[in-house]
Amino acid sequence: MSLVRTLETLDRRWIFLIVGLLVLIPLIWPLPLPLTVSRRVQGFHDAIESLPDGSTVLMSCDWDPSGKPEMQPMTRTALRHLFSKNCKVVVTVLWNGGPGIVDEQLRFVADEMGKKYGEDYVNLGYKAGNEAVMVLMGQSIASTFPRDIRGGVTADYPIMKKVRNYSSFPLLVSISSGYPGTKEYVQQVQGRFHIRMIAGVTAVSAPEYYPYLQSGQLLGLLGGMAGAAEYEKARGESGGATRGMVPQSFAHLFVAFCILAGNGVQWLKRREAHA
Amino acid sequence: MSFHPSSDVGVWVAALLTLCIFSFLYKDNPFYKFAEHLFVGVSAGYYIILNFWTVVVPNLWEPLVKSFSAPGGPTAVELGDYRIWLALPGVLGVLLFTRLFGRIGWLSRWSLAVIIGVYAGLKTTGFAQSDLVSQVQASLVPIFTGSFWPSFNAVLFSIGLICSLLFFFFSREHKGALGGASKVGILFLMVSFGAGYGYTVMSRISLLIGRLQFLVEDWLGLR
Amino acid sequence: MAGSNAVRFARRAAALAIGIALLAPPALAQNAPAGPPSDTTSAAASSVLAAPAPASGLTWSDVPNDAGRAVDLQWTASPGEAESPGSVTLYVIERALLPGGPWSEVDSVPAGTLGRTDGTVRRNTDYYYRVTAVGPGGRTPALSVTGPVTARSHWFNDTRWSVLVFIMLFFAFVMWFVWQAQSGKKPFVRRIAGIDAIEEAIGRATEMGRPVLYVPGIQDIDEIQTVQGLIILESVAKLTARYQTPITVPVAYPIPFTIAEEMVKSGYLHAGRPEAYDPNSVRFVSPEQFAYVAAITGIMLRDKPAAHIFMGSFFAESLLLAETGFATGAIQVAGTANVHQLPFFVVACDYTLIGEELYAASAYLSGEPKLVGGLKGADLMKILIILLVVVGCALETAGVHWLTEAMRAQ
Amino acid sequence: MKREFPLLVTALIGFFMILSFFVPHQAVSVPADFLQVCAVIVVAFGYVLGGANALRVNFDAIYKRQPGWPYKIVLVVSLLAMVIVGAIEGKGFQGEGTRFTWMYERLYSPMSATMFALLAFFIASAAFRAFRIRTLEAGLLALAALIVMIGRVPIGDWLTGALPPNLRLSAIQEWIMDNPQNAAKRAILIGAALGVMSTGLRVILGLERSYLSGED
Repeated sequence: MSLVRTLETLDRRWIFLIVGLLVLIPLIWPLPLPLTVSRRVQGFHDAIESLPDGSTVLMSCDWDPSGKPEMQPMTRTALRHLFSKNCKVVVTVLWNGGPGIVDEQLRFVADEMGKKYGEDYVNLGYKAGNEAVMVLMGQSIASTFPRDIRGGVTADYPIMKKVRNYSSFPLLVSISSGYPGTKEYVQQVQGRFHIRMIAGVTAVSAPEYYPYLQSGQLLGLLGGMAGAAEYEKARGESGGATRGMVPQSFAHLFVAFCILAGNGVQWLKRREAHA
Repeated sequence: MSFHPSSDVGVWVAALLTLCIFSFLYKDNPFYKFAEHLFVGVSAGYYIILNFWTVVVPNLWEPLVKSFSAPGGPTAVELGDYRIWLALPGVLGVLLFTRLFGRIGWLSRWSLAVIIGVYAGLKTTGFAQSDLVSQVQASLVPIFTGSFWPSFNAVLFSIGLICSLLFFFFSREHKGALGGASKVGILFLMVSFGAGYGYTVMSRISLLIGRLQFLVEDWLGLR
Repeated sequence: MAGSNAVRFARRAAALAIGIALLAPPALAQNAPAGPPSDTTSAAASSVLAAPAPASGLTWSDVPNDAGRAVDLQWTASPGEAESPGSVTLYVIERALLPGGPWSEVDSVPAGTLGRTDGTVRRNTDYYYRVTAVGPGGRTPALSVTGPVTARSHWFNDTRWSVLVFIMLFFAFVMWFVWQAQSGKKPFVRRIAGIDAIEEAIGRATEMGRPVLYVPGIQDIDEIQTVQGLIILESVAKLTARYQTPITVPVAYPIPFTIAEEMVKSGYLHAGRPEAYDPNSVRFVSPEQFAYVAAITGIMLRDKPAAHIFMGSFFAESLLLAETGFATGAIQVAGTANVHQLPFFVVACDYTLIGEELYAASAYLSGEPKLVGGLKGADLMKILIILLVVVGCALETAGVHWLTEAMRAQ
Repeated sequence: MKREFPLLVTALIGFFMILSFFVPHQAVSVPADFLQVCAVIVVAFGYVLGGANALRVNFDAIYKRQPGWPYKIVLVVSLLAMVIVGAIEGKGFQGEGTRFTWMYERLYSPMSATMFALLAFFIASAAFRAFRIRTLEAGLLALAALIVMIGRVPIGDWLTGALPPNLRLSAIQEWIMDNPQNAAKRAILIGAALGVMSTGLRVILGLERSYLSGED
């Protein structure tokens, strides 16, 4: 059976095995690779860095466990960055599956940096309604989120004393992996309440937001795990995203090889058919 | 290279379910079907409880009940505090359940009418401002800015934008100049699809990295 | 236009402020420094530091384009800030209903900020404001009181002219074409190549005597692409009925399922062969993404249809469908407006309808006035946008910015 | 009456919401705010209905012993377990260490993540088996995909380390993203915006009947 025949009818489970190994091995034996911080990631970093210390920021974490590998590193690094400038963070979650895993990140970083719930950060949890919730928050956040994720009354928390609506925030950080998320915040909030905005998104949705970067609606963007790793490097940290970049690199090389090999096989087959 | 698997039964449950779903790669099997149906059941139950405790109670039930004892009584309505008026969305919400019983299912149209009306309005103005006007406004850029590269990029950007728009033009046959422009437009579109493909590969691979990181680090404790 | 009347406002308000200052009784200026309670040790230190010099020149302007609930306040820094830095740590904005009335603190800003928006005012009520400079040496209220300050509600947000013009223009175009389509004179819509590809795929399936698989997308009826997918299904069903080729239509949601059945039935009716309609050609599968995909790939591998047509809204499952379909060697035609899924269809299918082409195909095939109207209206808008871009870029290159500024929407 | 009146209500609400974008006056902004509060509550009821519907459909399937009904029992039992535990926990159901959070962290979260991780494998096999470069367009797509895929990960710069910085793969990839890709994406955004606006217009003119079809 000619090589072309075997390659063409290759059982795809061999490819699955190779992908699995290519990701597994670098996880066990990590290999440092050079990272360069791109312009859009620097824009994200500088937008937070330029905040006056101690200001209160709105961070909407609209993602759920299906986006965890890309979203968790971004959320943690951004929280560390804000807490290091002892900014106060108000968190909202507009994704059904998100509140639990977002609260986990908040507790993890807050315990690590000794931040107090209700004073330095508050998690207002989930609200249904997508765009409607975003516009309602423009009127009043406490009446849109009467209770926080722990069931307490939102207005009673000290951090909420000076927070009324978007005008109380110098910056909106949108960490999102789809609908509702960054696009809806640009449409319903950034343009309408003219608040400065940056975003951390999954790689699959990143190309969608480049027109917003060029028009200045977004001041910075983290795209996928690579964006998260560059942001960790810009902050001088090395978290989950940086560790993930090695297997990411190998897997990308393999997929590129598959594209070329697949077409090589077809080209050989056509040549064999003519010969 | 130490190997000390986790002692938390929860991690074991999560790891076994992860392997059940990965077993679909070999072939569709009872383990996968079990995990898939468990997932659909758990997420459906989770959605019910989440929306009940975080929206129906704090945004409808509590303000409604509190409005009777609050100063000014249930009719003292003002922005952000709608008191007795909240009964309206409450009724509309309950009407949705008539869809479960075929005959009176048409009553749910009133609830759908409100949702479709509100979101049609919000999306129309949201898309009009940020995806139409702001995008066109941001495309008005000086073509020749002195230095070579920015001017080249500006010219390329304008040509790409105009030709891609012409590709989606359906009022005239794509012949002659219009045909040429739409051919150029499809090339720009293909570059953007290629970029989309590359970024999608990154997203999917990182999902796998996340799961294997969980299995290797949290479950098996390989360090 | 908006800028000029704000300036007029500010000038008139400033004149008023000075007027009040002359009348205000001098007693206001020396109220006791009610600084933060300091314990004995710092009391000695604070007596050394002089009380900060007062801020002055407080002017206000009603925030435009709102429902009269916010007022902008501006003031000039207390001279203390420049002469002895650190003597002023923050400015406290105080508000009262009467010029000398009980003062309540509205907001406090760190030294160096010279403006603040008070968003807690009630509309059409008169307020009086003063800024108090606060420092280690105590508090010194401003010498003058500004007021009466009243916030008005506005009927039109004049920074959104451009959005209004675009929406009105587009709606006018669409309604004009819908009216034209309804009154019999059908506006011209070009036949896109995708429709020929669909017919060719069905023709090939007929030659090989194999069924056609039609997938109308994974979303419910509230997604416009599902509606378009079902419209195209009707035309496909007409062809398969005429060529007597079996068709299989797996559907994910109940409502699209009932519509798909009606579409296929009317297809066979149009072809004059209502009796040949096979009731289980349209099958309800499940809304769960991966279960739906597993069912479809099962049909692909078992029934081996020769033509796969995917028309509608698809997400991550587009990859699985296109790959399995490709491996069976069937001719595949796809169409979706979900841009992030187009790359996978483009590389794996024989022909792909890109984004709005799906819209154009359903408008062309159905001739439905509201669809044709929407399409033609969008075409006219695109011409307008291209002209705007050309003219705008030319103006910008010449350094003229009024068009860009006019279009800026807040 | 059953169809015309809801359509009229939808049209009025849609028009009113567009008006509220342009008119900040309280006579328009307060009712618009109230309509959004209604939308939030009704959408939440929609999700509760979705869960209840899943329960009913699967009870039906079990009762009629449809194929694969034992798995449907797993679905129904897990759904009821989640609802009962959540109901008992009360308002603090998402607090740290509650049984509901345990089920979320140990059942929902891993399965939701793994379900999509499968795609990583399929994307590789699709790249090998179903990525045909037959035309100029597909070739351009492949070229852009390869540059972006390799340029976006550190190994891209490692491979092209010898070149000057702005010729390295990551710089080329960034140029592609900021320029040609951006122009085409903006055209797609504009096209999509016009599509959504024409749907909005149909709702306001009462021509959008899709949600009424199905039951009479």
